[in-house]
Amino acid sequence: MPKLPILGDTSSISENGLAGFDHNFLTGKIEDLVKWSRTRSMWPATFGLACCALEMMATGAAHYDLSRWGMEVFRASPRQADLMIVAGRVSQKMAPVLRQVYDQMMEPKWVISMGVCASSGGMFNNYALVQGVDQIVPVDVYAPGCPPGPETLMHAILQLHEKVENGEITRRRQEMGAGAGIMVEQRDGQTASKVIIGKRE
Amino acid sequence: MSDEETTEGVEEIDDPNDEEIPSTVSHGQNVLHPTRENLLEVIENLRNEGFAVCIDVTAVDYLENPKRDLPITVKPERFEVVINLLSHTKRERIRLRVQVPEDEPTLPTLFDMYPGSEALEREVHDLFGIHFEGHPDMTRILMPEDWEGYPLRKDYAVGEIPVQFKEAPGS
Amino acid sequence: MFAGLDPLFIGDAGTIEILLIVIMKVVVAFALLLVSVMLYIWWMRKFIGAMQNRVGPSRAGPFGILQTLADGIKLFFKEDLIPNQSDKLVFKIAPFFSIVPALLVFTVVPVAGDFSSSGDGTVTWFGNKTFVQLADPHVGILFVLAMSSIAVYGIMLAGWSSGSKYPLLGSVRASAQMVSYEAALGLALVAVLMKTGTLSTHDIALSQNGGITDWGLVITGFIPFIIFFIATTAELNSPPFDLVEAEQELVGGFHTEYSSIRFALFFMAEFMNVITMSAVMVTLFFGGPGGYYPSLGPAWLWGLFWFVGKVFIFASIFVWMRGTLPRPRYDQLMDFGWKILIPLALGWVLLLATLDVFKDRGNDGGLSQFLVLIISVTTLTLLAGLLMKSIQLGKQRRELDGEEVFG
Amino acid sequence: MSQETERSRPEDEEVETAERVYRRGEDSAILRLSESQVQSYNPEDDRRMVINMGPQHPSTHGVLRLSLEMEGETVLRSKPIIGYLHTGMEKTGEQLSFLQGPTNVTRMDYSSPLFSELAFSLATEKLLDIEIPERATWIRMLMCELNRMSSHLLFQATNGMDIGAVGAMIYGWREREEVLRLFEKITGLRMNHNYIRPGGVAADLPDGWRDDTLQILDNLPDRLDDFDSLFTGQPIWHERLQGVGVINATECLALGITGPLLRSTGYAWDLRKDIPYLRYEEVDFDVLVGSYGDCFDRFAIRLNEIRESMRIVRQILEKMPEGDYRIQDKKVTPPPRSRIDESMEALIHHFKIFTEGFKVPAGEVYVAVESPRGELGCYMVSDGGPKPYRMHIRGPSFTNLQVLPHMLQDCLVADAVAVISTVDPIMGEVDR
Repeated sequence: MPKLPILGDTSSISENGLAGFDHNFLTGKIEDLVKWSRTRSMWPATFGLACCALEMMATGAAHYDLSRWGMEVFRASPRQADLMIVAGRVSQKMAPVLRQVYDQMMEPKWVISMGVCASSGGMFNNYALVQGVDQIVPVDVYAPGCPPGPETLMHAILQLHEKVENGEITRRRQEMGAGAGIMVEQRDGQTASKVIIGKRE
Repeated sequence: MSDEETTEGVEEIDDPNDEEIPSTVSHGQNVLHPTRENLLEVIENLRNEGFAVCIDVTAVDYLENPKRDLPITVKPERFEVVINLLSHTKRERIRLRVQVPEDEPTLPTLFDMYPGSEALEREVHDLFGIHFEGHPDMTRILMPEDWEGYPLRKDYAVGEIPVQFKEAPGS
Repeated sequence: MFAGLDPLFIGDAGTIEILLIVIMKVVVAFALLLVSVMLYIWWMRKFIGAMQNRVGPSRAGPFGILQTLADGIKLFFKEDLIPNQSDKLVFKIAPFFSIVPALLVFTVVPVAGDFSSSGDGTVTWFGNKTFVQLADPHVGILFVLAMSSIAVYGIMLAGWSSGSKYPLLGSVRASAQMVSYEAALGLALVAVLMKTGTLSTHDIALSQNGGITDWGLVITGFIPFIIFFIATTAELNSPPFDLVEAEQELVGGFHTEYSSIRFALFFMAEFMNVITMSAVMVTLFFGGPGGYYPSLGPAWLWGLFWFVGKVFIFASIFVWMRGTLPRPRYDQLMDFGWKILIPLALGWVLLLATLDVFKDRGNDGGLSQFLVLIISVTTLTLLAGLLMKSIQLGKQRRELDGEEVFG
Repeated sequence: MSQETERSRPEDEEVETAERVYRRGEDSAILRLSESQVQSYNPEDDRRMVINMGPQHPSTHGVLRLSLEMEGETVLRSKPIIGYLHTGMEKTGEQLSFLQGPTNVTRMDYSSPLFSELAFSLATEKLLDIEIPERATWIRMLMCELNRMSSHLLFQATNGMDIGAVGAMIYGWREREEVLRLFEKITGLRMNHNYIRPGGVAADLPDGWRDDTLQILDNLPDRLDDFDSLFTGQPIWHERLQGVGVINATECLALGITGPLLRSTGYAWDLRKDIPYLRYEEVDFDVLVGSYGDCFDRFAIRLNEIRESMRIVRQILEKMPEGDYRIQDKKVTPPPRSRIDESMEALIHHFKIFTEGFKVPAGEVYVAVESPRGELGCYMVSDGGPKPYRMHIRGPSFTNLQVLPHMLQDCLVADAVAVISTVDPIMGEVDR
């Protein structure tokens, strides 16, 4: 590809797609626009699991009103959703489903782990629950609480907005190694589990 | 069927039962201790007496607690299936505790009398590994199908993982 | 030479001017429609928010007015996906089947012009007299019907080509629902056409410029408008008749598998259709741009004002229904369409025709004149009675069936 | 809605009904296939197809999964698949002391958490054989009735949304929020309160609770009337709910169904009235029953039960006695905060109770309360230690879910949504 005066070296675009863009005046402004649009219109998937789902819905309701950020469009189809709010405890049986739904979502996608059960298993440290959803999907923001009140969830969402505004628009999330990077080997209940900290395989 | 007939029927069937089946009273509720063999018969009688609803079927694993209060005639086994019946007409509950041995954890199903016990029995099967003979769909209900072991048994570990207090990666 | 291509142009006009005017109209109509869709979606979300004691979008731009823009940009930059199991070509084409008709319908709607009681609905630009509408074919209304039928294909093909079960159900629902309501829509239209005696949208709007008593709403006797309104709602898949999407039942209906810009096209087409069909409704029943014209400023501007105002009210009514009404079941929807709307529309057309004949013969004043009226009205009443009875019977039969099922 | 009607008796031919409800063979309402078989099941008749509804579907109330065998849009057989929220709470309950127990059980039925706590506490108290103070009892009743209101309001919200009326969703939540606000003031949390504990309640009612409660009671009737005008008289609503998902009393009894589902068939059974616990015999209220057993009856019963609960709460406000909010039994109750600063013994006592817990005499007990969804029972076995040897909660939703295949047979997908919605399962309680 020829070298264009404004875009800079574009030879890597053919190889890497948009991710190959150098950052310059033009692309920089487009980036700002895209980031702005992503923070203003982040459609969550309806992924309610347990107690937290009620608080998630309460956040969307009249008193707290997620629609201010254009987020009242809860999409039932994962294809159209940008944000997965894992609201509640994830059981071993649900884990594959959760991963499947995450895979069905289109890039760019973000995950908020809402509540302690989703973040770390919470008080249910037992055979049935996945001890932290970050073992399955990369998590961007962890919202603490059991369940987190609507204010906490809103705070988490605003944190995510900030993250999106400061991040890059083109890189795929998985390659960036998001999530806390804690892996726990799945247990059968009989033996002690092995905990791996660090890079996901 | 009028009221009087029902009450008469109850008394007739009740009397022989009290002799045969060891019964106790626990915190204001009647508890019967039938054996596996006469369970269905007892329940059939109870049902005719007006215990029309099977409220609950659950089990207890007495692996670590063999000394529990049971009538002398009842031989304690590892498992105990607890069946709660409710009579709307008498506004009364009755509980049945059936001893189920470890080496042969089977029990006849209540499905034919109380179809509502279907899910409850499946749950007991899933979590305790007690097989209900004659149940139409004796599969796991709560755990994934390929799960090994029966979680609520006492020899099944809780599956705790130690709490991590470590540095986050990359920092 | 261009005058030959476009029958709109009245009087002599230079080639360049005509070219300019046509291009200008196309660009303005296109941009106007897109901007109004953008604003409409924003207004919808704000209005629903207000109905539900919420604020509604408020962060994107002042009062959140750029909300739709943000949605659009986001969707544009989202990853696109064509499912493996899908029929790839059809899957790609389907959204365009949906959005192009939505855009095209707007070409025949008279948007502005001097529609006062003395006006003839034209404006003079560059010394040319022309209509403020992109085209005025003689078959204008049929064009609207044709386009709204083509839009069905978009939805049907989208659902079918997705290669997935929920969208398939959605597309089956879509085709049945739209075909049924198309009939009611057309029959309700006939009443207007009969009264105005023309198919051209401009002439229809112009024939209503005498004030409220001349509006299609009044001269056709309200019923066709009600039928048209309900049928339009169903045709648009607007709630409460949004069975095609029915988020609670079919997840997303026909567009479940769509993401990114393709989904945005469906999204846009849906709301564009609401606007264009509101505009059609205004043209047919509410006098188009007609209204009170003070002698202040150019007259066509007042026409635009009235037109936009009326369309806005209709579009808001659609939002209102969206926020309030529960969704009927699929079979109930079909029952309603076939057993109530279509017979009603048909009967009403017959009644109107009878009255017209009665009026035409008004001069002879003889007995035969009243005879026609009485016989027709009695026949219609009888037919209506029979119909109601049959509906009732059908319902009873279903209840009996139900008993067998539920015991 | 009539008031309490004459109670019909279970019929003789119950066995036959039972067989009809849950036939075993091919023609049963249930798709008798295991989960993996359902996954790959392809009906031979190519007019049929199997659709998976859930576990991630907007109208399955969380993570219920239904496999529906359909011909067109008509459901032929179905199979509810549960367990996607199995949390192992009964196992965890064996690790927690009796004092910590309510923390665990409150997370089961997350839309009416106080009832699980109540059942657990009542069971523990029965094992301990203690009598809690009057005021504590009345506080429990107050909280439970308020919770019943919030739970039914939640039902109105989700039900409205499932039928397609998005407005109802927001209105329901708006009203519920008022109740939650009071809960937050009293218990410190909006949900999962851990407020009702063995021996009483966690804290006394705060200042001004009476005014706050009265404010809710004053505001709510108008809002409920809004629900009435929005739904109860609306033709589309009638069409969607009336005659859908019909079930009769015999089938209910056979399947062990309780709560509003049972009452909708005209069978007036309410534990508060029939086997009273707490002080329900001292308050005046009506048990609401339906007459058709369809979705509309269930909707109407729940809506009007909110009104009944408000009636009860008003009586509770009048009758609320003064006194202690928890039992002053050194064995069960930790010493008050002020005593800890003064006395070493109190500190040790406090430490002991919260680390070791208190010992509960050996025995086993079953206690049931009427939760908004039906009979919520707690079966508890103690071996004399500080932790329950076995703790089992009988969740009403779990049993109620069994009715789904039967109700769904031969109805349309849209009806399926309405039926699931009016059965109102809370998956946390189903899977535990």
